[in-house]
Amino acid sequence: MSQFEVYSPEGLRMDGRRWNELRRFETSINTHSHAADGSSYLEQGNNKIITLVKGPTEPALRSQLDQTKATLSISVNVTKFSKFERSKSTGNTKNERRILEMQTALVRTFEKNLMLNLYPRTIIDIEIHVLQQDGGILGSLINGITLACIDAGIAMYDYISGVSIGLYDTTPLLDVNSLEEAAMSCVTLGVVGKSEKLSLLQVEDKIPLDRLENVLAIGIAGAHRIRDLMDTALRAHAEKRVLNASKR
Amino acid sequence: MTLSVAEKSYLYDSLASTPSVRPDGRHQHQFRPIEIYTDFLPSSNGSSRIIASDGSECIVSVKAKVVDHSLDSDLLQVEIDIAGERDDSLITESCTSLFNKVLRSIDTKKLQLTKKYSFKLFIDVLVLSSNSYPVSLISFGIYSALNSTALPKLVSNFDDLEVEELPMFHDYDLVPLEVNAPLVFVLAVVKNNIFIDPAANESEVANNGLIVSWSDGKVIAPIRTIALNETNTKGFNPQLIQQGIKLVDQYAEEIAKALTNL
Amino acid sequence: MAKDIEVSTAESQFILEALKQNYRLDGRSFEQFRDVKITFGEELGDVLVELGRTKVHCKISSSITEPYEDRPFEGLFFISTESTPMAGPQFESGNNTGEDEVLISRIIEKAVRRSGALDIEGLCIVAGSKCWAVRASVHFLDCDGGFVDASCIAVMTALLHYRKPDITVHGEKIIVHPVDEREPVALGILHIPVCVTSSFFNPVDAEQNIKGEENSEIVLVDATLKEELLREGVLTVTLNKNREVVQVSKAGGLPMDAMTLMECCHRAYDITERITDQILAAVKEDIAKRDKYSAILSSENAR
Amino acid sequence: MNAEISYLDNVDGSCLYNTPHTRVVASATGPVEPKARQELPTQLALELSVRPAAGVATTREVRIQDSVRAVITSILAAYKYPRQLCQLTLQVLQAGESEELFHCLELAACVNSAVFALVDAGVALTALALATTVALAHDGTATAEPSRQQLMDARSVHTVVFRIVDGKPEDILSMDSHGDFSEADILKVLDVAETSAKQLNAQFRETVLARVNIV
Amino acid sequence: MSEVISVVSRNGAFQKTMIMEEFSSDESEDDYNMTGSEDEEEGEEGAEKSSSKPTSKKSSKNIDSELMTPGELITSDPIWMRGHGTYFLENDTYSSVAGRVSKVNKLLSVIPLKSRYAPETGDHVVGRIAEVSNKRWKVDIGGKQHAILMLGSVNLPGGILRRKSESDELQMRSFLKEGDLLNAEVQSLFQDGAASLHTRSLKYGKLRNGQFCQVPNSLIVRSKNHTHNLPGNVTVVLGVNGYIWLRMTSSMDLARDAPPGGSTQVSGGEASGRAAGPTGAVSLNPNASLSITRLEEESSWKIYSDENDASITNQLKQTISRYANIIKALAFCEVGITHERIVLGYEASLAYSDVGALIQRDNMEALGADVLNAERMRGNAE
Repeated sequence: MSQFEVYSPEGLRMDGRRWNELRRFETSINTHSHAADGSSYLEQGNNKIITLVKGPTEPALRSQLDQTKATLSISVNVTKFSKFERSKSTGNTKNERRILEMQTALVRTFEKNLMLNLYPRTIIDIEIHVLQQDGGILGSLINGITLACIDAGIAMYDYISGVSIGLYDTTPLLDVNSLEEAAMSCVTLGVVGKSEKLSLLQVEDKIPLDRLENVLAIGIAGAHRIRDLMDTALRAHAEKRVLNASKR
Repeated sequence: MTLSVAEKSYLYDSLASTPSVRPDGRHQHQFRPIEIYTDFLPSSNGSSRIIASDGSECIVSVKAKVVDHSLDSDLLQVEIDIAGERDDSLITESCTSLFNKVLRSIDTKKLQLTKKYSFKLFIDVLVLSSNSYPVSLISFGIYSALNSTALPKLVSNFDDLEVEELPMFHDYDLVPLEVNAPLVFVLAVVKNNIFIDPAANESEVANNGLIVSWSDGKVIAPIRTIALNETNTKGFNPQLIQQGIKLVDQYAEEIAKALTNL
Repeated sequence: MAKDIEVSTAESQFILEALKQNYRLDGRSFEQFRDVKITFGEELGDVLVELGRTKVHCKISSSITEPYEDRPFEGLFFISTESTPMAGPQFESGNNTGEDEVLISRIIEKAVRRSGALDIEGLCIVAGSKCWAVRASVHFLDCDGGFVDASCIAVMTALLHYRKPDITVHGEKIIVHPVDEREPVALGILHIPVCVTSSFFNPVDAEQNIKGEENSEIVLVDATLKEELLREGVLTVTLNKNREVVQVSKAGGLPMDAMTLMECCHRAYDITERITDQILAAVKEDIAKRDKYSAILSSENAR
Repeated sequence: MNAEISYLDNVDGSCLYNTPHTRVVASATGPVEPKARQELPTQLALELSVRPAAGVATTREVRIQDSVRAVITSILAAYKYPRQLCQLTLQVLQAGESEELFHCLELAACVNSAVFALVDAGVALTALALATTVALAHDGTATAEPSRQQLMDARSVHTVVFRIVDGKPEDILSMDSHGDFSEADILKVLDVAETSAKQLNAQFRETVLARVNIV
Repeated sequence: MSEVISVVSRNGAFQKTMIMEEFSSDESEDDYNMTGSEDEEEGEEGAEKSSSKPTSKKSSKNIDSELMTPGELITSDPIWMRGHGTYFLENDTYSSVAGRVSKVNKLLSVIPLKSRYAPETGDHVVGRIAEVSNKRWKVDIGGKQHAILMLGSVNLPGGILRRKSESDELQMRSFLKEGDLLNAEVQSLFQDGAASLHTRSLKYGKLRNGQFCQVPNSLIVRSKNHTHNLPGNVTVVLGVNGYIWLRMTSSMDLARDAPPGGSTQVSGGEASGRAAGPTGAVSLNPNASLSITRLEEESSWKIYSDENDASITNQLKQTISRYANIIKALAFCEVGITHERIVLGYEASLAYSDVGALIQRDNMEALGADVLNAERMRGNAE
């Protein structure tokens, strides 16, 4: 079997996972307590992402002031060193359309999940730094934001968990890495809590219409598992804080 | 950071008096504690993350690329991104140009692979948050990142002027890069006193700032002044520059050792 | 967007209340796609698409240039979408970084360019040195909702309609034959993607949407501008006649049940089939008409 | 020439302007609230952009834009709308001429469509402006509204904009000439252009009248 | 460890917690680990299959049942009134934050583990002027929005009974300007949750003669009294919002804290003062003879002076720095900050003659532990 076979007849992927296995998922909460009101650090496979949430706080610009709800702003900084090959672009990556699209998608995802109406006349500023990327980045960003917003104590309806699923011939592969992402069509989901509701759905390459449903089902199951992993991590973190608080 | 007039005059008086009192009780030469994490980015050749006790944080990646050094003689390139600042903002540009200058003190011979090819190092700095002038933090970051950098081991011939071949590398053996990265210190001048590693509130009342670079046992160029705030900056006694240099001379070695002892 | 255009409270309540009672302002059913009108200009590859009152113009142009270094066997293909205040006060001149502008241009990009609707290898003339650069310039003239859907139809129709001048290659030298000397050549179109946009409305509370079991959200196909301004979520599905999903974009917005989204996709397929046929028929008819003229012309010349 | 007024829904005034070879859509929005940087204390600010049929705007479009701006500002009753803004957008759908060589047909179409759009929007004007293009062939014949081929064969090409007062062309607001020509040629061209402008004006009134009658 | 710089370093890791995982993945987490948490799924890595049930279901039952995370069902019992941190659909009440459930009478709310300061009426806060606008100051108190301090809610020079004039509106910056620190009481809350402050008592107003420091607001516990005199002639103002002011003890501070009849009476007097009428005339302490003259005196321009007392010695500044470091150390150990703990911390800190040594991580941890130990001992003794 070739080392570079995307999916071996034995049912193994390039990194040794089975089709329905997630990547390593590790997360820390409240990692940057000095710099932000809420923060998280997430490693989903080789994706390494820092998320900082600042606010809700007084907006600096009048245009950011909404009488009825908080203004949500998200900026994604994909560092030049985040990929194996350093990005050659000389200019600012922050204005690339791909990044702008991602930011808009993230804002619109969380606008419906955070209870922004509880924080009128304020701004919530989310700053994301992608230190390393290895596929399924949008899903990882969603997870990082969910955790950081919870850490900031911002009220929300439920977790949103993100994951990307590839379709290799007829086999869906859960939580794709960058090699898999390049080799096949992928679907990215943002799932609300333990429901079957999708906040975000993106398909960027051709997929047979009649396979889509199956891919979504696998993706939703995977996203639910990610929600549970986040919940477990959060509870562990919370227990410790509660323990500390009892010392007060 | 805006301080009230009363705060400023309290701080200024404390720092200007003899003996001086720093707001956190530090000695004139004492740094705030830092945390360093290195080598956490597997897709970079070297990486570091420095966190100061006030939450200032900076992440550095070192990536190497093989280049023909006759075509590209600039073997070290620093790019700095300060979160919340535009790429063309004054602070970003001045830090970038400072470090591109400071790093010239590194002997690039160490990067040479063959007669034709060298490694070119791309040093990317991301300042996640900073409360005071971040150059010290950045220099510690670059220092640690370069210290943690390991490059592929060359297996092909050194003399390749005649052969049309790219250098070949060992499949997995890496060689640690051994360079003497320079350190950059910020000092704050308050009246007739000078302090290493000024905190944000100290910077706010400083009469002037001094940037002193140091490498391999001695103070090197550039040494320059820097206004640390917009309200209190004024001229200072030239002897303070000597004092500053002396301070750095005296303690830099210890810092370097502390940063190296991983 | 430059200016927030808003629907007055009274009107928005009226529209939403009507939706709850299964009525749309223009009398369409929820699943109904507006009629598409395709008109061709004098030149080849000049198409005006009207979707209801929405008007989008697309013009294809081509030139000979150098291919990208890392892709020597491929030609160049650009789609430019520029919005101006002409389409409505919500658009700003020269600003293409607004949220909606970015989403529109990215979806069209993914639907047409990234999906390989145009055979760019067929644009290669001399590998590594000469190739065709094809540009589709999309002009948003009037916005009454459904820009993405209309633009995609416009671009695909224009690409199918366009003919690039014939060429002869002599080594490195290329002779471009004027259109009146030699019959120009059609572009290689590999598939015809069609975008169908569904808009979502929540007639109940956010809590019901998140935690409720009912899935009472309202789904409208092909929203008008007013409906777009009031909607809480949007899904654009791009399909082709081969039952391939080319692109799906639900960039946040109202969370929707996965099965409902699948239904949207299946519904979109029916519309896709119909639109594809309409595009092909329209192009065929117009090209045939031109042939007739040229037949007359050539016979005149013969005289 | 034929023009469809109120062609668009979401602007105050618009017009689809057709000549045998050139097509331009013009839209006018205004007077509206300007951005702070556009605001003029005593008069109407004009935001004008000309978009080419293919590709992105280049210096060529900027040049057309400048000529149109000069004409429009001279007929706008700008003093009536202090601190307000008028947005004029001119989208060329079909150039009708080789874009590398000429811009005269587009210029004329842009001016005329812009005037139509402003009239449709009900923005106050001090006069009308109408543009016409005249090609002077090598044999000395001057043709108004030349075809693509006539342009290619012409010795010189002229786009003339007249200010129309009391239904008659009065002053020249702008003239844009290319090629070789003599003083006598110019006079001949102006003569032809004036006749053409008169015709245009008649058509213009007819179109507007038809529109007014509908309303 | 170097005296010049203390460095905590790790190779091959992004942060400290990752190391913990590698070396002690089988151990339960301990107090040492403070900056974050790790994912317990590590051990299961690779073993995960779609069939393996995620652990959260069982853990949510096992751990403290009062810990809630967003979207979690708290109760289906409709008797509860739903408070902050919850939302509901029909009879079901869900949590909207991660935190502990609080049940007060019939009010059910979830208190987030951490959030920005949420002002409550009566809170004693320290704030910084962010903006001077029409008849009001906007004050940064670390909340979601700036607090409002109306011109009418401050004592102006010239006595308490003086009427406000237009000239006061024009010279607002001569009272308080951008950057100025003050302490104040939250008088009321606006509809949107923003606080309205007042300084109409002599214990509130502009802050001088000292140094500012800041801790997370969750570490400050609301109590009757937030101004405390400390050993070494230092007074601390512990703003409920986590903003803290350390200053030289003034004669006012002494007067407040030197009651004839014990501390309870003083705080009682203050409590009544707080509830005083809008003029604030009785808001001083009960020593009436002292207060009247003082009021006259303090209500002069001096209360808005930017000048520090010339009598602050270097020795005192050292002590203030020491206290600042103690507070930072307590915050570092995530220990709640109270008057008693600051005093205990001070006593423990005297073991370090060098104030600068207190910024070292190890010393901060040791100090935090010392304070908790001392507290326990004292508790046992009582």
